[in-house]
Amino acid sequence: MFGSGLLKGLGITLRHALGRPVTELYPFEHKNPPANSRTFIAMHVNEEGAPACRACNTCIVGCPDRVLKLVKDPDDPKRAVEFVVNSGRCTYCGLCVENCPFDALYFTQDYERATRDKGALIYHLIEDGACTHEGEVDRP
Amino acid sequence: MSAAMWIHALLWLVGLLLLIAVVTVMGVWWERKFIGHLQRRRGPLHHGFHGLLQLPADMVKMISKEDIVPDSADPWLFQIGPLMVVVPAIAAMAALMFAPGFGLLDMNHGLFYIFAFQTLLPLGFAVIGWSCASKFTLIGALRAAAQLISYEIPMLLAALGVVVAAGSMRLTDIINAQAGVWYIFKEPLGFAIFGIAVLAEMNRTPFDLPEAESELVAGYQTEYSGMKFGFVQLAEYSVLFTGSYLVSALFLGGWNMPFLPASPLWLLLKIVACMTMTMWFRGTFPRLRVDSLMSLSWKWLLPIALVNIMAVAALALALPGIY
Amino acid sequence: MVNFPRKGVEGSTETMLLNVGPQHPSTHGVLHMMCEISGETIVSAKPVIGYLHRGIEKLAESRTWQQDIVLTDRLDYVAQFSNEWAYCRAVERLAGIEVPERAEWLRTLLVEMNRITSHLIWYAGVTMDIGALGTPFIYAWVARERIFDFYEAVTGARVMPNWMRLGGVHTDIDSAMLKEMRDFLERDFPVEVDEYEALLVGNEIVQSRMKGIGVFSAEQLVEWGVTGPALRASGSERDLRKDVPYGVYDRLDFRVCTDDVGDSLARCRVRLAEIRESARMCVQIIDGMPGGDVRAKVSRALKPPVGDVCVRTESPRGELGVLVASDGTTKPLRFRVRSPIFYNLSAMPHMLPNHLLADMLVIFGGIDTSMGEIDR
Amino acid sequence: MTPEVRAVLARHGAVLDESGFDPRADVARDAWRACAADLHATGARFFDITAIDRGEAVELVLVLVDTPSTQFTLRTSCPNESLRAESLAGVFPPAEWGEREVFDLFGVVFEGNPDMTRILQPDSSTIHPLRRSFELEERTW
Amino acid sequence: MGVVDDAEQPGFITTTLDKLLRWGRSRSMWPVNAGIACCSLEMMTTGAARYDFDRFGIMFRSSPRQADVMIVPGPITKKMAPIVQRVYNQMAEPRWVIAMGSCAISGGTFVDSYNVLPGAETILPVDIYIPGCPPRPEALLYGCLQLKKLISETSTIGSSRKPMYVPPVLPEEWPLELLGEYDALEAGAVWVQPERDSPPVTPLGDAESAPEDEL
Repeated sequence: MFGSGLLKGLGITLRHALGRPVTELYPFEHKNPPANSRTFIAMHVNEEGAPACRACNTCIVGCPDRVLKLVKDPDDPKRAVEFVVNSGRCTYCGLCVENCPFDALYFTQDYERATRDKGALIYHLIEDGACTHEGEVDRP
Repeated sequence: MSAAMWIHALLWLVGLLLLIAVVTVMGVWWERKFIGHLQRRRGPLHHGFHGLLQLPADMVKMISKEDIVPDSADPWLFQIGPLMVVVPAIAAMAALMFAPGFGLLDMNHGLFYIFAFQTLLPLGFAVIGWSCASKFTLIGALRAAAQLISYEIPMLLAALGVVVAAGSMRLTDIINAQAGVWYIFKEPLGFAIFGIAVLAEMNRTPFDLPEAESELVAGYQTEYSGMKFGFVQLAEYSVLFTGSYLVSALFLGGWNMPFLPASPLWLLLKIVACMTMTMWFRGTFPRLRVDSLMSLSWKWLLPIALVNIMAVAALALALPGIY
Repeated sequence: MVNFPRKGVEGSTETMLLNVGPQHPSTHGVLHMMCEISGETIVSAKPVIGYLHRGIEKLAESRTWQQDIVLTDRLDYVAQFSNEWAYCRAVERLAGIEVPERAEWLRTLLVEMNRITSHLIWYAGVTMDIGALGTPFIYAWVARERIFDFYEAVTGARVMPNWMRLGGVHTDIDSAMLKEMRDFLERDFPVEVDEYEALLVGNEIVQSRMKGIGVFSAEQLVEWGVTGPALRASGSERDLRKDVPYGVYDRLDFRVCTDDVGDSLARCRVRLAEIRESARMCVQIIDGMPGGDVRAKVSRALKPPVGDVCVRTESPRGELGVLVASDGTTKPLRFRVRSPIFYNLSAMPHMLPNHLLADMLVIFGGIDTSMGEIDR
Repeated sequence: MTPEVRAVLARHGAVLDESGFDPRADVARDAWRACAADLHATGARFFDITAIDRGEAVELVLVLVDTPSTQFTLRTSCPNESLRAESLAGVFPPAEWGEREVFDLFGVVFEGNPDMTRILQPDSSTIHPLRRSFELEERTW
Repeated sequence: MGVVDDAEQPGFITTTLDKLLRWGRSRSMWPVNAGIACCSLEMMTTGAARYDFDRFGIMFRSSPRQADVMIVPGPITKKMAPIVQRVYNQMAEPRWVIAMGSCAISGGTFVDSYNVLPGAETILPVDIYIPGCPPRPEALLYGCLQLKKLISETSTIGSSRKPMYVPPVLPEEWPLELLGEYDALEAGAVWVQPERDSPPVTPLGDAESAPEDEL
């Protein structure tokens, strides 16, 4: 019959209208992404509180977009004074975390980092020798 | 005109304008909410209780938007365009009767008056489309004009069937004549044709070619920003309200309900049901193509509408008591 | 386009140049179609591309072989796994790298699931074009979200997985996740696909809009360089998974979905059938998945031997060819992507004349463009 | 490779080399269009036309599919000083866009192509990026 | 008390009107439906059922005239720059720009390419930057909520608004067709860089941090 397809379509949409919506109320129900989800990177801290990075440049060379920047300690080539990641240009491919021989880098579960000025997207994971914690997140 | 008539008319005018404002605000909210749930999502939710404050926010924002007049547009027609659509839509509501004797003016040619103003709409759309001087609005306007004109004739003929049955064009007579059996059961064919034709008059899916999102960006309203866009939406929802009123008054028995005392509440329920039906169609059906739209009207609806009138007239003559 | 404006099709009205511009709700990205229309019928159409030309092929020449995989995701950003696999297969064949068994099975699984999500985006695009206000689009997205959660749990990112490596894959999938996805694909997903079919192919209005529109024979399409589901809808059996079996396709039993009518509705039926076929294949792959490691030892400073190779893969949109040339250094000499939609789109000026404006979107939806791969 | 393709290549004096992954045939530049037309006559399906910059010359590569499971490449090279070649647009319709892209990115002009303009870059662009002479400058650290 | 005393001490009516306008504008942000590349996928996903945009009154409008927010989801190439600029100029005035994804923020992985502009900031005054490649739908929603906060904090009195029309600011080596002030296309005119009267007002950041080095 001519209208059977149309009526079936209406039936489907009505069944969904009366069914339960699948919306997740994001800002009020905050769900963390799965464990190995590639979001923003951060630096581990080894047992005596110093950053776990050994300034071996593997991640700097391995990064396809040259997004990481490392400043070595002049007198101790095994220690990094400054480690900068420009997450405004990073493509979150995860090669740095994968290539690091000392597993110093890891992925935080945090993705709420929209900002009003571009400068805030340059994160100094190591600042003059010490690990900086990730910025706190202001809920809207 | 006596003073009482003036006051009555003025009060009803303010009442009608308020009615349109409420219809538009609640209509847009209910449409976004209903189509949201149709699509398994929640629709406006966080601003006000279940999004009720969403529409006032849209209104405030639209009022304060910049009013752009493109250089290549014809300034005068561009400004008048939305008015030429809103004025007929609102004027057509003057003849609506919500209860026996409860209405602005119970004209004995009420139906004729409503259809007279509905025929002005294609002119308004054509003016909007032509004055914006953009290709998309031009195509949208010509489509709107062609569609409205070609679907008016089946609508009139189907309504003629009802007028023949009720014997008068006064809305209260038509509705009172349906106290026993509604005309939907006496003239099912007429109801089908009238429903399809009114759907096309209101530019609702599956006939919403004038504002075809996918082909013509936004159809004839492409160039409108801010309050002009608000006006066009106001006109769209008042035409939707008038269309739903006509379907519920002519075929669904207006304010009388079987086994229950007659009251304007039933009329309101039927109007809301008809509007929800159009939203249900809008959420489900795709859009017709232009030539199949035209062929549906001229080759299918028109002949069947003529057959319907002949049948109704013949039945009215043959067995006088049936209507 | 040369002597414009010309007389209309029947010589009645002058033609009008309508720019279905780069920013348009239904051009699936930044495609600019210059149509010359007379009234509503299209006299001639000329696609203008290049609005998303990021120069990926030049960028790939300044990165090592391993780092280029990040770029391949961004080629056809809707069918990411098949781009990665095409590139990996080309370089592995050039460098003679042996891929472990389980990696081949995992790759085939993720590419077939990617075919489902890619066809669901095509489905959303087509229903939006014919005006269904996005209801089928949003239903398709519910199933797609379910598969995207699986991608994120396995590869770490939803849209840009960067999961394949030269010589295998980055992470393994544990059996619990596989089991859960198998149940979804075997039980709930076919029910959803029946719904999609009812909303699109079953609907009379859609049939009136698509039946008999854009009918092209297989020979014509081959002549114009069209490949993939658009060609299979005209009766041709060309499917690289059967012609040049790679991965584990020779160990799976699946049929090539074809249709012999060749109009736009047939193209829709073929793609919906391919969604079902891919779901069935995924279930077979998960059942037959062997154990073993997932990645062969390949040094990051890989230096393939001098020479070049062109490898063809079946992407959801057609035959995706990757030509990789190496001059013995750690950086590729040439990385050429033969995009199936680039040549499908080149057939549009032959397909569109004397159809209506509304038909343009229906025919256009038939070849399912995604601009990332056309502009590279 | 099917025997007819082999015969056509032999007739046009193409140097056949089957040692690589796929058989490749090098043909002189002036026999490029005639050989392609004959190959088209034998039923070989057009797959892709592209170019590789070998430093002193740009090598044109035409990838054709003779049987569904096998493919072969027809190659010719244009020295840097005269980047010209005959267009295959008449023989293979999709080649028109392929050649426009090779012109856009390499600068090889194809005579006989109906619309020899840039396809990917804006028309106002003056560079041919995929040539080795064009260096990408690294803008940031 | 009057409606507009002067910009410094706005009267009672002006402040409440200002609060009402800010409330209205922040509650109904209509983005223009302009998908450029992979980030437009995540923009569509945010519009779909699971992370519904419509909950916050964010509804996609296909015509730039009726839109307030322009989300730039992808890299802006040389050929696309005049189109994006034109769409921005066609939008009605209280309008904002969200740079979504690394490509729109800074050119992302294609920043060295010969055909990609280093970020949407070169041709548009950007308000909110959403990092990610592509950012998750929740991150886009979080960015939109940040924009909502920005709008409700931006006073509509006084001249803190951005310039009406943003003249093209591209270096000469990318000659582009010059488009008219709004959208009349003057074919053939080659673009000559006019002096910018004033650099676009840097967006209201909480910390006016100077960008350390070339980004």
